Parts: sequence; structure tokens; C-alpha cells
Amino acid sequence: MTVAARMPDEAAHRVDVRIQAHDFDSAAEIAALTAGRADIGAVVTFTGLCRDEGGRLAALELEHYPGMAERAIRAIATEAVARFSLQGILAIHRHGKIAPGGNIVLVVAAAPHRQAAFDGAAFLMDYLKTDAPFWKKEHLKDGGTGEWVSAKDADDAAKARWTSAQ
Amino acid sequence: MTVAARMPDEAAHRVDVRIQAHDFDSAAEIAALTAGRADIGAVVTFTGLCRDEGGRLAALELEHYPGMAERAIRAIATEAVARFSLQGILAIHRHGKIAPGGNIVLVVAAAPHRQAAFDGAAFLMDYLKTDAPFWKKEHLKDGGTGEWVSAKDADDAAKARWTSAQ
Amino acid sequence: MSVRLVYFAWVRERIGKGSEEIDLPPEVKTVGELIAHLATLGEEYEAALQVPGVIRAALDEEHADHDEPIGGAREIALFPPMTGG
Amino acid sequence: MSVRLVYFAWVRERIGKGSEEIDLPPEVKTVGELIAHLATLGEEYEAALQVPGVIRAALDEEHADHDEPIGGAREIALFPPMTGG
Repeated sequence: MTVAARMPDEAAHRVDVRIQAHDFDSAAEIAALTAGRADIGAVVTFTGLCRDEGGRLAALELEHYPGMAERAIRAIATEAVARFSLQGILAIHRHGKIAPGGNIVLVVAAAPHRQAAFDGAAFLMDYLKTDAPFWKKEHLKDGGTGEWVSAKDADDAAKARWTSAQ
Repeated sequence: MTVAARMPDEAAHRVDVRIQAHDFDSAAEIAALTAGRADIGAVVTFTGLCRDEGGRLAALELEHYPGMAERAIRAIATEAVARFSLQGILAIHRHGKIAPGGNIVLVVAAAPHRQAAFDGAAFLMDYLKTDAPFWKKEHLKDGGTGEWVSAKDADDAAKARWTSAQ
Repeated sequence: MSVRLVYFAWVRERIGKGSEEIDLPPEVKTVGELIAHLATLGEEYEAALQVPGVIRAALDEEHADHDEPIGGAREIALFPPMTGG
Repeated sequence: MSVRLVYFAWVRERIGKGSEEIDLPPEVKTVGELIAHLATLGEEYEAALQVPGVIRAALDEEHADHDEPIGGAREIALFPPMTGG
């Protein structure tokens, strides 16, 4: 098989994962995922933002395990593509200090129909929450350094629904 | 209660519905919904696009019932806000002729946490599919006018899950 | 009583117009009875309304079942199942 | 056998470093045994690893349960439950 012959198929099931400190542009990412294609019927995006927790937080600081972070998210994204027959998926996760209102994570899932796109994005987020090596530490408005954010049982439960539904 | 005192509460549960022929800019809409706020943790967007159906279609033409279209979608959006405690919801539905790859519909749901944002956007799309007065007609690449798109049983089933799950 | 009827999609195409004013006969009380009445008005109406079960209706821009009384509605819409989104 | 240990979040803070090379004692065969061994190395390790059940591990960047054999892993990571997204 020539490279040229492989191209369309690879493009049709694109998995794009990026771990970065800088911000992302949701619109540009959606456009890049759908550009030049007329077979995509549904695009679902999830954007996770930093909340100020009622005015208490000055920032969240996201620590990560560089090599593993990309590897873990890529594995989840690749499974999402196979499981929901996605036409493309993108995940961008930021690290470093992020102020309230700032972007933390972006997921974009494309599919011919809406259910697959919704499921693909939700599946990736549920697994990312519990399996991607990132940790959040609170920086408080009063100048102090707060606690490390605790993992939530609700996140484990959200992930579990994808195995019980099988 | 003064108008000034009512404003923050109204802004905190924004319902924005637009029926229009011209295209929309997803990024600008997300930005408008989240601007100046630090209490939103999750934004889910759904974009519905025109597929070319394997190269068969030149365009879809969307007919609508003007007054009722906005009224019906606003009712669904308002229920979504109440049901999932959304911080804001936006729905834009285009009408007229739309070429493959073009945008048809945009839904944006904002909430403190991701499950509510996912559910709010999916709920609005499921009801919009079956209850909003829009009809799609196919225009074929070979120059002919094709069929009116048929309603799908799958869409009725998708809507039904929101009542059976109660 | 005179009401405004509005038609959409293939109901509109088959009837051949998007709207019209008609006088409701006194025996027409419900949406279903209106559809049955219209189907007697000519070939084009018959073609549009031949399978009444698939016809959806709205009274003054609100969805209405076939057994719903027309009451004082000013605008009655008839159309196929919706396919938006 | 010498392996590279990497620590994250409060595990890193309590131990007081982000990484180190250690020689694995021959009796340490699993992730759980490694955690138990490290906890004997001083107060800071004890503070970091006092509740072994909450510590997550990765062998060469792949998630690993506590009963998993370390095998030939070159890099072993220990960290709290993840809170990304």
C-alpha cells in the first residue's frame, strides 16, 4: 500500500492529542478537524474551565507526568474512535497555572450522527478524569497555597458506566 | 426587587435562541456565553453539519415555521436549564439552503460540572430533532430535487429516554 | 369561523400553497376533523392528507394532537414529522 | 537493579523530590512491595506513603496495580489519584 493510498483512511479517523501549557482556540480546532470534509454530521466539543469556587481561588496549578499524560490520553482517544466509529477526535490538556475562567481541557469528537459524537466526547472525558496523570493544586485568593484537589467517587462512577453498559 | 438586583440572576441562567439564515461562529458564541464568568466549569457544544451522503447531495434546504420554530426551541431550552441546572444555554438553527460541510445547528450548554453540560446539550438536541418545526429537502448533485428527508424512529427513541429515565 | 391555515414541506407542496383562510364548518371541532374535512376539498388536499396519521398539527404555534379541540385558534398549521437539527 | 523513581503531586511534595535513582533490594518484586520498602526509608517517605491503598503507580508510563511485578521496568512512578480534566 502506498502512502498516498493510506492517507484518506488515516485522515478519516484522526486522533490528535496535545499536552501544552498555552491556551487553545476551540473554533480553530473544530475547523481543523472538519476542514475539507463533507461526511461529518455531528461535532461535540467539551471544554473544561477553571472555576473560582465562589471567589476562593486565585488559580489552579496543574501538574502532569509528561510522557505518560500524552500516552494515556492517546490510548483512551484511540479506543473512543474504535468504539463509537468516530471520524476524528482531538484532546488538548493544559498544564501549569490557570486562572478562573481559563481553559483546562478541550475534547472534540466528530461522527456521522450525533449520538456517537456525544458518547465519544463523554467517554474520553470520563476516562481522562480518572486515568490521565494530571493533578490539580489550589492557589487561594488570600495568597496561600491551598490543598491538592481530591479525586471524586463520582468520577469513578462515571467511568464505570461505560463497562456496565457493554 | 430592582432591575439591577435581578440582572445577575438572569445572566446566570441565560437562554439564547436564534433562528437565522446566516452562518454562526461557534467560538464567538462560546466566548459570549462564558465571558466575565468564573463559575462555569464545563461547556459542551453540539454542531450539526450538512453531510453530502456519499457525494449524492448538492445541498439541503431547510424550511421552517418561523414563529413556532423559535418558540418551540426556547421552550425546550428553558426546560433544559431547569432540569440540569445549567448556567446558560444557546441554540442557533439555520434555515435556507446549506451546502455539504456547512453548519445547520449549534447548541452550547454551560454548567458547573460536565455531566449537566453533556446532558443539557443532548436533551436539547433530542427534543429539537422531533419537536422543532424544521423540514429538510435534498438537492441532488445531478441537478434534480430529491426527497424530503424522513423522520427517523431513532430520533423518537432518543427523545423517549429522557422520560423513561425520570 | 374563519381561520388561517399554514402548510409546510410536502404538505405545502402537495396542496400547492403555503397558507389560506378558510371558514370552518360548524361540525369541525378537532384537528382530526379538520384534516378529514380538508381531504374532501379536492385532489391536491387528498394527496397531501391521504395518511392522516403522519400529519402533525399546531394550534397558534403550539403542537396539538388530532383529538385536540380547535377552540379559538387563529392559526392552524399542518405539516409532516419534523426533521430539523 | 537500579530503577528511576518519579513522584507527583503530594507524593512528590512529601518525599521532597521529584525523582531519584534507587537500587531495588532483591526481595522487592511488586509495586506494593516497593511502596512498603520506600516507607521504611525515612519520615518523609513514611508521610507520603502512610496510606498505601491510595497510592497509584505506573511502570514505564503504564498504569500498574500494586500486585503487579516490577519486572524490567526502568521508570516507576508513584502518585495520588489523578484529578485532571
